[in-house]
Amino acid sequence: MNEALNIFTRGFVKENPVTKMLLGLCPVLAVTTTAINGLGMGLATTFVLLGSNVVIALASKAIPSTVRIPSFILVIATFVTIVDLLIQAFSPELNQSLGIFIPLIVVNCMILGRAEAFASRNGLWYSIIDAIGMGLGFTFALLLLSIFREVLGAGTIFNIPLVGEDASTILVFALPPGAFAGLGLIIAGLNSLEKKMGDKK
Amino acid sequence: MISEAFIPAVASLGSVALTLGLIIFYVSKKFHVEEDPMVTILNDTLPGVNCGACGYPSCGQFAEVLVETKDSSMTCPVGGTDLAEKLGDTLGITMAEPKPITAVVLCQGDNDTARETAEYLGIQDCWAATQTYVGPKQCRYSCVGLGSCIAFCDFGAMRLENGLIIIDKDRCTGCEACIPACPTGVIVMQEKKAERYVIACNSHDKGAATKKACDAGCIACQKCVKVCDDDAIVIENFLAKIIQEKCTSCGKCIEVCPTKVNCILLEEDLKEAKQKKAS
Amino acid sequence: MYAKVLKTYRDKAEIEIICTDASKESEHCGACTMGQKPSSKPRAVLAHNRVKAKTGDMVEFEEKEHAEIKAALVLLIGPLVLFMLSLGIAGSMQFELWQSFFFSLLVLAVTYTILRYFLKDTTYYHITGIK
Amino acid sequence: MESVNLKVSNAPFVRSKDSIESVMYNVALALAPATVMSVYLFGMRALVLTVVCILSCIAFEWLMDKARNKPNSCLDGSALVTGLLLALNVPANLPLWMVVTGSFIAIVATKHVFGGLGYNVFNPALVARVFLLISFPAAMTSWPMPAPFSFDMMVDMETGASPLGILKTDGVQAALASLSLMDGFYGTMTGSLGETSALALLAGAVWLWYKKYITMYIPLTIMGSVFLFTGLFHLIDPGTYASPAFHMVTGGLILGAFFMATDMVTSPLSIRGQLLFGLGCGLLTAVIRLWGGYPEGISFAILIMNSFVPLIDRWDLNDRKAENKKKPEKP
Amino acid sequence: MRPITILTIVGILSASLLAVVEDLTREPIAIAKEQMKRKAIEQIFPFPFDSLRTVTTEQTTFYEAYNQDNAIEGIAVETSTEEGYSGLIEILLGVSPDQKILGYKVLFHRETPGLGDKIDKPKFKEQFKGRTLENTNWKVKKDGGDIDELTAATISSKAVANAVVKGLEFIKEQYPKSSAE
Amino acid sequence: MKTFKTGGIHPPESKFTENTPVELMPVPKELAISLNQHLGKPAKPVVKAGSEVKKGELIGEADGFISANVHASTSGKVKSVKPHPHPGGHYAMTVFITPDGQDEWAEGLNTDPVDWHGFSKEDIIGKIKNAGIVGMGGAGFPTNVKLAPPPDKKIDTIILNGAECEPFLTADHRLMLESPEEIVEGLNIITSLFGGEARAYIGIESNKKDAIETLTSHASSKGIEVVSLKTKYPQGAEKQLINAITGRTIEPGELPFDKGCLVQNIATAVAVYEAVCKNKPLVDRVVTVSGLEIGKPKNIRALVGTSFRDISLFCGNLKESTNQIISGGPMMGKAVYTLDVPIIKTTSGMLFINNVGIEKARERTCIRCGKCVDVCPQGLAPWLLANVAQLREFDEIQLLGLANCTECGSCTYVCPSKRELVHWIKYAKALVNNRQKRKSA
Amino acid sequence: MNELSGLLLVIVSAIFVNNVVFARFLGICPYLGVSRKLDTALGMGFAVTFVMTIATAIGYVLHYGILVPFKIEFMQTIMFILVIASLVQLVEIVLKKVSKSLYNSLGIFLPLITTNCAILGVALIAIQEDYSFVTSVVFAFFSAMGFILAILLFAGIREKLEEADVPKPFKNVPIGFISAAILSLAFMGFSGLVK
Ligand SMILES: Cc1cc2nc3c(=O)[nH]c(=O)nc-3n(C[C@H](O)[C@H](O)[C@H](O)COP(=O)(O)O)c2cc1C
Ligand SMILES: Cc1cc2nc3c(=O)[nH]c(=O)nc-3n(C[C@H](O)[C@H](O)[C@H](O)COP(=O)(O)O)c2cc1C
Ligand SMILES: Cc1cc2nc3c(=O)[nH]c(=O)nc-3n(C[C@H](O)[C@H](O)[C@H](O)COP(=O)(O)O)c2cc1C
Ligand SMILES: Cc1cc2nc3c(=O)[nH]c(=O)nc-3n(C[C@H](O)[C@H](O)[C@H](O)CO)c2cc1C
Ligand code: SF4
Ligand code: SF4
Ligand code: SF4
Ligand code: SF4
Ligand code: FES
Repeated sequence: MNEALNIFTRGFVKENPVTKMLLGLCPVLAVTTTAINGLGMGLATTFVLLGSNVVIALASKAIPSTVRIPSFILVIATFVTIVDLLIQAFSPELNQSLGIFIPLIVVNCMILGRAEAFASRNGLWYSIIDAIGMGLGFTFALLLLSIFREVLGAGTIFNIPLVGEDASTILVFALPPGAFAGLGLIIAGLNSLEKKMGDKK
Repeated sequence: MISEAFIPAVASLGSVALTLGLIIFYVSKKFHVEEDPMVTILNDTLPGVNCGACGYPSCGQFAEVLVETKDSSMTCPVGGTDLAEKLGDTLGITMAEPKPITAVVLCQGDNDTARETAEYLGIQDCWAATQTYVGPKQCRYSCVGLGSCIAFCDFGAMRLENGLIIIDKDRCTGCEACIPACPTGVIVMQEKKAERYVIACNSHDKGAATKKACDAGCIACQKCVKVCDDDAIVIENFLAKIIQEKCTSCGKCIEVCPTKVNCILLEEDLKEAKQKKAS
Repeated sequence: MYAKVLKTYRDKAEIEIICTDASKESEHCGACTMGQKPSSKPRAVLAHNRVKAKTGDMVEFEEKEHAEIKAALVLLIGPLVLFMLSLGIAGSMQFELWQSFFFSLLVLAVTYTILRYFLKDTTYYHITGIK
Repeated sequence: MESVNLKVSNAPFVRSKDSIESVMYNVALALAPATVMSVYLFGMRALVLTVVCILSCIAFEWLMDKARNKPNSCLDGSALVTGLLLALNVPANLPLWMVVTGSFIAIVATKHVFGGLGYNVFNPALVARVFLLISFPAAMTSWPMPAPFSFDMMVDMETGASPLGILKTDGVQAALASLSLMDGFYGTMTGSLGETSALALLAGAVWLWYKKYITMYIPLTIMGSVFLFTGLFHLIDPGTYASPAFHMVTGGLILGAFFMATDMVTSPLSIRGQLLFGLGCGLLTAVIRLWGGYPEGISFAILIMNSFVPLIDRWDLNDRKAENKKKPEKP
Repeated sequence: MRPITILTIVGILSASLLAVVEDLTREPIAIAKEQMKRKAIEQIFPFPFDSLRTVTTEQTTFYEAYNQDNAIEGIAVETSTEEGYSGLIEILLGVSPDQKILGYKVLFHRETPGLGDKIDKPKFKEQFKGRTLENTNWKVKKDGGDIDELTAATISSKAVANAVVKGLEFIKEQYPKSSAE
Repeated sequence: MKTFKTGGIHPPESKFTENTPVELMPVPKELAISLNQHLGKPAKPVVKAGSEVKKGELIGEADGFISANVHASTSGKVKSVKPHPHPGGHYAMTVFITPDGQDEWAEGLNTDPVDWHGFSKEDIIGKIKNAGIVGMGGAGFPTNVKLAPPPDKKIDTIILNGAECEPFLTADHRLMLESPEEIVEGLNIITSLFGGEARAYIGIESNKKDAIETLTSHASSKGIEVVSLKTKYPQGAEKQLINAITGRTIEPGELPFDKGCLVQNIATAVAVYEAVCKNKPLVDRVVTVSGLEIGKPKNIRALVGTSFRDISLFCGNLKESTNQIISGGPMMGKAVYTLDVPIIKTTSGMLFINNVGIEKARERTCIRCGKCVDVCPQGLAPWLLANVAQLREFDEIQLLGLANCTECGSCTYVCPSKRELVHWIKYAKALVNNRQKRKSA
Repeated sequence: MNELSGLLLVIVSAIFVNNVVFARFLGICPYLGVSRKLDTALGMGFAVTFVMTIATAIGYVLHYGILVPFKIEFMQTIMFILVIASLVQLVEIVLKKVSKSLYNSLGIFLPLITTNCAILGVALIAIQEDYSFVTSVVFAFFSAMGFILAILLFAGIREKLEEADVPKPFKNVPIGFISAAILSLAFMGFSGLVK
């Protein structure tokens, strides 16, 4: 159980796919204009990760190494398309704002990476935990960045206004430069935080 | 329930996948690269710092040669005994125990013991200082004390204290990266030993000159040579040297050394040794 | 920059580049400009062998400047430009989409077939000494 | 042993009197006419804004030195110049909190994060200006009308678009009607603090040039290329494109070309590099002015060219190396 | 040969799965799209309506909203202009059967955030309610008209006004009678 | 007025002693004669503690092709031969002589001048070699070697270097005023070695008007051209001087003789004259003692081996506030760390200064102002060299022309960030050398 | 003429205004990962150019040749990614055959491309924007040029930053993002250039 906990938690900070492993950065930067988008993207990715991890954990024995990567990509793409269709059906607004980045989950290197590095070598149970842990870690990073950007850039949080309509918010944070700067700051912050914690130990 | 998209979807994707499979199958047959899995395994076991202490330019190279020759005398000083065991297990041979070596600074001329020359204000680097003049310490064989070597140590085993380099023997892996970094050559490599006596001085000046320059300098007075029953001390070029293979750690030399700050050192952490001496 | 000789030809040799870097400051291998991590896969390249190194020798080698860029230009950008040109030509000849597409694929294939003869033993590396 | 306490350092033992301080304070001095002019045109508010901007820059510099454990550099003049230039780059009625935010961006996010003086890749004052422009477009594009000798604080004064803004939105005729070239030259037009008076700026620039703190390669290529490029299109279609003279005196072109593109930290060192840099700045400025969404392009142009500086440096470096390789040393 | 078979099988399985899911979601997606439209129209109409009829003409698309009695309660028309500060602005304009504006919603724009994008803010939109082609001088105040322009975004304001006029004129063409009433 | 093409600076001249005639310094109580007074291998000692020597007697014998003889600079007894601080900063084998006060020349030395015209080339070069003459302009290259270039190199231009471009220094200036005949004769001897066609020049900076006049009046009749040079540092550096006078450029890796040129210092010319005509070995030289911290700045003629301490006492002692003593000029000299160091054949000056505000780490970061590039006479990019040296990328730095730097110090002089540019360059050179040594070992 | 000026707009837009990296956020992983050295960046850029252009062309043909006629547009993602993956593999085989030595010189670039989302992204955008075949190809090629521009500028800055005294927590990645932020700030100057 301890092992499971460990697998589950490491995706948050220690091996966070975004801030530590720098994987799947494009959606992170692109869709984090509002917290809702961030959350949506994170959960969609988690779903794909979970699905593909499960399938791959179950089927990896049957897949010969030569066609491993193409098969994995097929599996991942299937789940991505499913998510895409589901979002289109049940949350058209989200679909509109996430746009092209839903299909791009396919190339989120994190997913292929987890499939290769974890799911194909570990059992179903651990793969599920890993998927959820990593997915939530991804979502966590997205949420952090998107809240940062939404609060500073639009003056709202989850679309709830924090300041009056006429107040000047720092618009750059809603624009591309703000995405880069925000992520840079978050990583730098986590770096020094981690160092401080390490020093304390 | 078969939807209208079902057949084209399955057919097109299936055929693309089939083509792809064919290509990959063909390729993997055609371009298969034979690689000894053992090398990869060993490579993963090795420390991977590519420090060169083993005599090969990289850990991977070491692994390759080891797999090829199964030469049990090859050692990785960084990994130490543990690693040797592991490597041996993997290869099914008994590896030679690497004799762990450590860097030793042959100088005790810190800011208290060594007398200074003019203050040095140039680039704070041992090479730059010695290239400008004899250096901040009168003794030109000394540890210059600007710490150029520290950056070369991958393992954080060196630190500067009171104008002298101190080597953390626990961290030092004997990779020898610091040796070429030092302009005065006061760092040498010696086998790691629990108890070891060294003449911690590098000065080849005559006794009088040495004494003038430093309280901890070896003045080549021959006392230790005479008292040593094992002929383990020789004097070369006005400097005593303990031959480690012969030294039995009897400690007699340390009793007779007349220098103000004993230039013979019971080799542990220098600081501890000093404290011991003080008490 | 060090390498191991895998195979020798008349005036060339196939060498495997060894990644070295003992300095902790840099994360990448000092043996090539690729910024590879020292642990990544070895690369074997063809090199001029003036010093007559033999198989198994450890050699020092030099890389002609911008080897990767030159290789990429010859191998990728040249053919790609031809591909696009042929698309343009096909387009101006009022080909159909399918036709012009396959026409340019054909051009690409032909380009590579021709290149194969020219590039067989082009190399941007020189062995400079035996270690 | 010695009666004197000798110190050993390396030759040369004499050094010129130039220092970072002298360079920076001279730049500040060169900007003084433009600053005085801005106070004359926009009154007390301009003065308050300038002082706040400079002080906040120096304060951030001090804070960063403290935070990074570096020797104190807040009085070396570079923060002063950055602050002054930032102040000259914003409208006189910009809310003070925005000014301080700009200082933060300049000193902390553009200078110290990259390592401090000498290491920054981008021009701090310009990054701050563009940051403000994009974050607070309304505040950054409504300029107070110049009101010479009005020493009030312009709480709610009349604002207007700058000549370039009018050019962009209302076309050439309106823009030309809004000012005479002489207005532009003396500076009695709307604009940021230091953008208005070509005369005051040029006086300062000539001083800097005379003192050899700047060379004229960059400014002249910028001015020249903007002149030629806008001139070309003016000839083609004078109805759509304003005359090159109009482009010369309006907006931040002179301030940018002579004081900001010349920042040596963020511009190339070699002469050909400087020419290339200037040409790039000029063309980009003209393109943005003629067809872009923003009325003024010089800030963006300089920032974009800043990012090319490492490549230009690299070009010089490679050439140096190639040259030295060609003539191998004889043993 | 196994790899090929496996890959093909994976491909076929994926495709089948997808086809099934697609089949299942086709309807919901269509409904969702409809729903989106309806929601948008609901936002501009201040009243609930019962059914919607979509009319596509050569120039544009418009929607008629009916109440339970099958009487037209409102018309929503897609209209656009290229004259925004950054080009295209698309709006969905809602008018009552007597061709008074009920409201509008911006469907697409690229105006500067913080300036031109205020055309989608209630404060600006509010003033259009109740205006008709006739009762308003469709110029901005600056040019002597009735429309309050946004500070520092006159161009966007003008563009919106123009788009609205275009929409109103289109409706007038479509429903000449009702306007005559 | 001629000058070199690229770069150069003009530091304050501070030539306090230009009107002070050369004063002869008496024999001190002890002499420490270094056996390493030249470029190349140190001389081999040929005396032992206790030997009696006469003035001018050989005490160190040239050891190898590039090396030079060393002679006793006074008569007395050898006290010891041991390592001793050297003005170069390090220890060198040094012969200590306790003078007997007689200052008595050995047999056959320092005779009355004879006419040299009958001497053969070999004779002349042999005499120069025996007299232990080395370049007195700073580098100390054995003159006999320089005067016998490989036969395939044709020398057509001989230049006497009277630029004395370093601030403070006036030794050459005084020499030009006080010994013009010897200089001209020396130059004639050198020129004669290269046959009739070689043109002879004397290059003098324009701030020494009197010297230009004096030498013009002595030299013009002998077919020697005195060239007035713009006062600009480093006008006296060999490559720059050649460029100024002939317009030729010594390319990286070339030596002056590759371009048909030969440059000698003024004092070297005098020494050559004395060696050839008077059989006088090089045992003394003119030294400028200057700086704000010395009691009486002077030009003195001192024996080789006189310690800095003795000289400072002779010149009115140094002040308490002295914190740097420099051997040589302020641009190229070296700070000495003890007053025990002796002067050697190449010591042209000795400065006592209070370098205010020198402290550790006054270096700041490069602000890329480009001044160093503008002033570098060798057309280098000093800032880049220093940066690369700081990064310790020694392969890279060699490609940037490290070897071409003459270490003139102009770049460091102008740098507003007070970077130790030359020092970084010297540092890189030292490490590059060390690496090459280790590689070949 | 009109067509040409249309293409010109597409080109300017692809390189400057809607730069893949700075405005569209595509290909960020290689932008950060392979920009440590200039040469590497350029080599990677070329490889991306090749694959991006050809993948977009094939994608176009696939989309309008198979997906649209059979009404299986929902298979777009899976088809495209399969095509890209196999294209990369195919290119690898071909290049290896053509010149093994040169292929090895750029060995590590190609496999990395499969997971570069810019490739798939650009192929999808070309479809989304309803570009014609030629426009799609031109768009893809110049998007790649935009990528090269971005990655080159960034590599230059990063090489310079190796000498710089960047505060510890900002070393490497964070300062890379800050530079990218300022770069994209500067590139916003191009906004409005193409309406
Ligand atoms: C960065 C920038 C962005 C702008 N964006 C817009 C915009 O989105 N909409 C607009 O109408 N004008 C925009 N403008 C134009 C100016 O604000 C212009 O002065 C204004 O539209 C006309 O002035 P007025 O509204 O104050 O009368 C922009 C100007 C700048 C400098
Ligand atoms: C290793 C070495 C060899 C030299 N060989 C010769 C030579 O053969 N002939 C010559 O005229 N000068 C030779 N030079 C002398 C230099 O050209 C130069 O004159 C000398 O170093 C003094 O230069 P300076 O006082 O300008 O620094 C040599 C110098 C060095 C360092
Ligand atoms: C920067 C620099 C400045 C020099 N200045 C002088 C000078 O002022 N006078 C001089 O005689 N030699 C000067 N030298 C030495 C000359 O380059 C050259 O070595 C010398 O004139 C050769 O003559 P020598 O062999 O007789 O010493 C300088 C060298 C350098 C590198
Ligand atoms: C000629 C000159 C121009 C300068 N221009 C600027 C400028 O445009 N923006 C700025 O922040 N600093 C400027 N500085 C100051 C300084 O170089 C700047 O703070 C550094 O970029 C910070 O590292 C300038 C300095 C000089 C000497
Ligand atoms: S051991 Fe050597 S390198 Fe290290 S500080 Fe001492 S002198 Fe310097
Ligand atoms: S005498 Fe020995 S201990 Fe003292 S400083 Fe010299 S080397 Fe060090
Ligand atoms: S010291 Fe070297 S680099 Fe500096 S100016 Fe002189 S020659 Fe140039
Ligand atoms: S003079 Fe100094 S600050 Fe200026 S470029 Fe050279 S090294 Fe840098
Ligand atoms: S997510 Fe876009 S390249 Fe990795």
